[in-house]
Amino acid sequence: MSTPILSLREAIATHVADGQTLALEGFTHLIPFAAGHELIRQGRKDLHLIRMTPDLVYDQLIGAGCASALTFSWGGNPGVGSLHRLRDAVENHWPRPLRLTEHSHAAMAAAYVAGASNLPFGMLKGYLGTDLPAHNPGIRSITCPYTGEVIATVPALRPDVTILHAQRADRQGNVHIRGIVGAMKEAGMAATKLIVTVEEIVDDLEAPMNTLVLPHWIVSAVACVPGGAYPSYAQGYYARDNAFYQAWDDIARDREGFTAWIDRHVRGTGDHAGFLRSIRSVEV
Amino acid sequence: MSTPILSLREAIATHVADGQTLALEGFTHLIPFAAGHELIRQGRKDLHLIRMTPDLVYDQLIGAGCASALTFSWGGNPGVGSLHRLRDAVENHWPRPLRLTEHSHAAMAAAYVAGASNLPFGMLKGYLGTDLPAHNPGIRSITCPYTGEVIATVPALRPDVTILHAQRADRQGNVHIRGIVGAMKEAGMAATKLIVTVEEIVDDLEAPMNTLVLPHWIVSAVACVPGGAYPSYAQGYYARDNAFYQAWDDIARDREGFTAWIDRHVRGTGDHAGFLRSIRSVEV
Amino acid sequence: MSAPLPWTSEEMMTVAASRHLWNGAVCFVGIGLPSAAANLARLTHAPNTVLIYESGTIGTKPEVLPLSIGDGELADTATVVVPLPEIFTYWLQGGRIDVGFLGAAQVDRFGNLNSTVIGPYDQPRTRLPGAGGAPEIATHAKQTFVVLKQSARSFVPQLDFRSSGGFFEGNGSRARSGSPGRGPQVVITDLGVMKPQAGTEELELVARYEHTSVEGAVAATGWPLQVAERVEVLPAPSPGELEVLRALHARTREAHSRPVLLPF
Amino acid sequence: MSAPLPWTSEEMMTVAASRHLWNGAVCFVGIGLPSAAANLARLTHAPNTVLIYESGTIGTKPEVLPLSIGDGELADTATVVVPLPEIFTYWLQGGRIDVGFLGAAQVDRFGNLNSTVIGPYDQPRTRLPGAGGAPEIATHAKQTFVVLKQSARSFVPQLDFRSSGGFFEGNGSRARSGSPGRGPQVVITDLGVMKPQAGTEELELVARYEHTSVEGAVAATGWPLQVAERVEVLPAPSPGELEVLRALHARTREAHSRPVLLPF
Repeated sequence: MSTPILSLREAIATHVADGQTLALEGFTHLIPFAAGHELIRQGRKDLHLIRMTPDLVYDQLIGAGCASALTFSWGGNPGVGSLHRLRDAVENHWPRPLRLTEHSHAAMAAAYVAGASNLPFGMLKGYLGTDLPAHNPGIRSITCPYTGEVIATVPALRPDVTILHAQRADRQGNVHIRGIVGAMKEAGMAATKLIVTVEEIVDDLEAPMNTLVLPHWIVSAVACVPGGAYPSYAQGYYARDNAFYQAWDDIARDREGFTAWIDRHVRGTGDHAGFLRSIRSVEV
Repeated sequence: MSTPILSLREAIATHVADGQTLALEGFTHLIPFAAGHELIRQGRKDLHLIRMTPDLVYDQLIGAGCASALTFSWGGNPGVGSLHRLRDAVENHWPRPLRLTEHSHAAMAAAYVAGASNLPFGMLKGYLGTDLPAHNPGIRSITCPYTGEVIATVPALRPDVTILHAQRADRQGNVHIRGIVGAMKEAGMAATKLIVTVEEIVDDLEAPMNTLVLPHWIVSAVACVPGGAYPSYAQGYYARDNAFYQAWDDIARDREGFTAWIDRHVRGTGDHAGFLRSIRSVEV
Repeated sequence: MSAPLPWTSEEMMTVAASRHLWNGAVCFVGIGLPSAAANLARLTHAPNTVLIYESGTIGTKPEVLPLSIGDGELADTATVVVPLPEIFTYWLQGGRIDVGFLGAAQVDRFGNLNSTVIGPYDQPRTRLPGAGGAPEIATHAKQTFVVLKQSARSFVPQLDFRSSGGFFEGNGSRARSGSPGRGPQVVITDLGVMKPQAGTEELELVARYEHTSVEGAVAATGWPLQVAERVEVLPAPSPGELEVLRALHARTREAHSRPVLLPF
Repeated sequence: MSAPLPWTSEEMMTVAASRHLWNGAVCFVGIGLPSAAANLARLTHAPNTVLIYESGTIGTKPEVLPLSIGDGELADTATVVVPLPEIFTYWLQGGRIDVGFLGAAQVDRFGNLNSTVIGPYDQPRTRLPGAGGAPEIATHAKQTFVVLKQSARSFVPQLDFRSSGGFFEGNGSRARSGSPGRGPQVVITDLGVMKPQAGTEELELVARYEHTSVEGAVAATGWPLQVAERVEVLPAPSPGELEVLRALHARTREAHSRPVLLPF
């Protein structure tokens, strides 16, 4: 009658297996970095990663060798430039080849909505005059039965597991998300299992009416991980560490530097609190 | 750069013409009764009315002879029984024939979403094993280009005008809606013009983040009409007058009683404040 | 005639329906009898039942029964209030609903329902409210419970209009249609309880109440009603069930007769 | 060489782009130069410009430029924050956007854009971030403004990949595709301003800056650039424009270098 509240280690160990399709959503905001790091610590591999904007979290998972496929729509370091580990995987197949399924944002959103709605596909007036359909056989079309108009389609996204980070859960496991919500709800409801990490667990969510609350009975597990979105941010808790995003450009530029960073700060720490301590020791 | 704030009389006179398709939305909550009454006062006719639940507001418009067509999905007096004026129009063509386009709620919702999204149709796994498609030629189907599954379709709803009632607008015309929102936003965004009546106009909406705000630049006109949803309700302002809904069963049961009521309380009053005074005089 | 019963047949039916809901069930609730039964369950043996009304209120815990499907009480006591289109896409079609609780004007032997018209569609003798949310609730809820009063007028050999599908023509035709839900697993009336027979999927009387009879149920059915080999006799409403149900109805009556004060 | 200019060419380009936005325009903004130009317009001649970022922030009025498309500043100062899928359905595809403001790595003579790969898609020399929101912004915004630095590497005769459509192959092919928007009505670079020619829809140089030349623009274009009969010379950034833009950038630098304090 309520959602199990687990440690992040337990939640990942229990619910995420090698070879699964996995979505970590959160559009710039509330990116579940702690969960990404725990996947690296537990050595998950052959994951098919799904995310509109891979961001640093997937650059890390890809560089650490956890992924064999990526479905995405914009793969840069926002406001900074390239994701070097993603590029190295695509351009040089390091540390392993990465099969890409590439969409536009509008199409990814439609695919998540279709998944959440238990429809086999989503549709959009999209991809007109672009080369994307030539490189993604999943992009097809239907003809409107009223107007004859041809409309693009994308197959529904149904991740095995979606992981989200949110501000708060209550003790039953109801989750409140505030701020930029991206396609978090859709990705969460499209998945077979939904894991949510939160900044804190409270007695009363105090969510204003009509805001985004995920009821506990659609959440498979909650883990309390303060700072779990860092270096992304949690509206009302801490800001985006734009300086870290800029610094990542150098950290991830070459394989050795990246691997040393992951070994020291992720594989070399036991959990997210350890990661945060380790990162702070560098900054000081 | 801001939305005109008009009297309701001006707003209806300016934006609603005979023969148009017109949606007054609000699912039990925030039903724009004041606007419905003003349409009767101004003698609009041949309207194609669209509403998931016609409710008393369309019973009144239909009985008053304003409508020639109705698109809907559930036409009762909620918790009470029949809408007698709707029934009389369908069963006996009084005061004039009423062409019905009948859907399920899920399909109406999909049709509004399609309209708001500028898609020519909406789709749903719906109408399975029902007789509705046999009586509504608008219900068709498409075949999924991935699975071969046949999925029902409905043509998008694109009202000429949608009218909503909301709690608050600010002086620029931004509108905040709180509580049960039904398909209000979708109906509003599907329409060519959007008129919103509100309980009050305030300096600062104070809408919590992620709640339902319609920005002023999608609103054609705002009218301040306190009590504009009565006998429906406005969360935080006044409750649904369930006793009135029960009393309506008798008022609307026969043509003469209904017409006398409309003549006295709607046609015989100059505006909504007058209507409310007139209704109160009966109750006392 | 025996002495008057200490409960009404509507109370018996509501209690019987409520007993079918298990604790933690996610229940999509229609207005009227289904709403009373679902809330009775929540206030008695199934406190963690999740009630969803099509108005967009999820996990609502009303103190009084709503008159409409969208009373403010439902929003005030909900875990979350979402837009109506989302209820039908992410929640219902998304396969999140365990039980859809439906009423109707007519039911046939395969649990198909009519709430649209009596008589021909284009020239109806009686125009009923229509299908509302029912067609897709009937399709997508993992199972449905149907509650209505039983009579030859409501239990008909041939529906005037099929507003929502039960087992279609029986014998697996529902499953072959691609409907994800398992259909009407129980029909609860004032005379007894019917369930689909394995195979044919035709409704079969499986239980009656202390004050009703198999013969009465058969006589109030417009087709030759199948009767199970062993017809269970359901226990009368317990004092606790009756007390909670009556208190709920009393609170509801009081609330619905309270005059509405407009703040101006 | 003449004396150094009192502004940078990036400042000139940003100011020139910002001048194209009119007061009240509803503008879908990309990150980087488009965001700087749109906010400069809002802080100068077009205070009622409505800025929409694809992260779901509508009517946002950031004090500092966001580094990412979803910085908290955008949510804090927005009229409303909506789910991302809604941005692309009700707002963009719904036809609510007057101007889409786009950047790219490559543009061709018909204003088609590449932000996906340099080299073949399956064996790219350079894997770029990808299309993001651009394909549908390019389709549905009533018009688009394109801003990028001009060079023979970015202004190419043949795109390596078409990420989003401008005028396709020109001569009305865009309109025939069913794209609702009117396409790239202006391309603003550090060397000048190009607009589509009537009929052919090929980009034509229509303006330069005081410090740039027609010859320079032609030389920095990988195809024989069409030049209008009369090439306008755009005024230099006004002191007011420069002051507002520099203050915006200074606030932004200060904010982005502020250390983040985690509350534990």
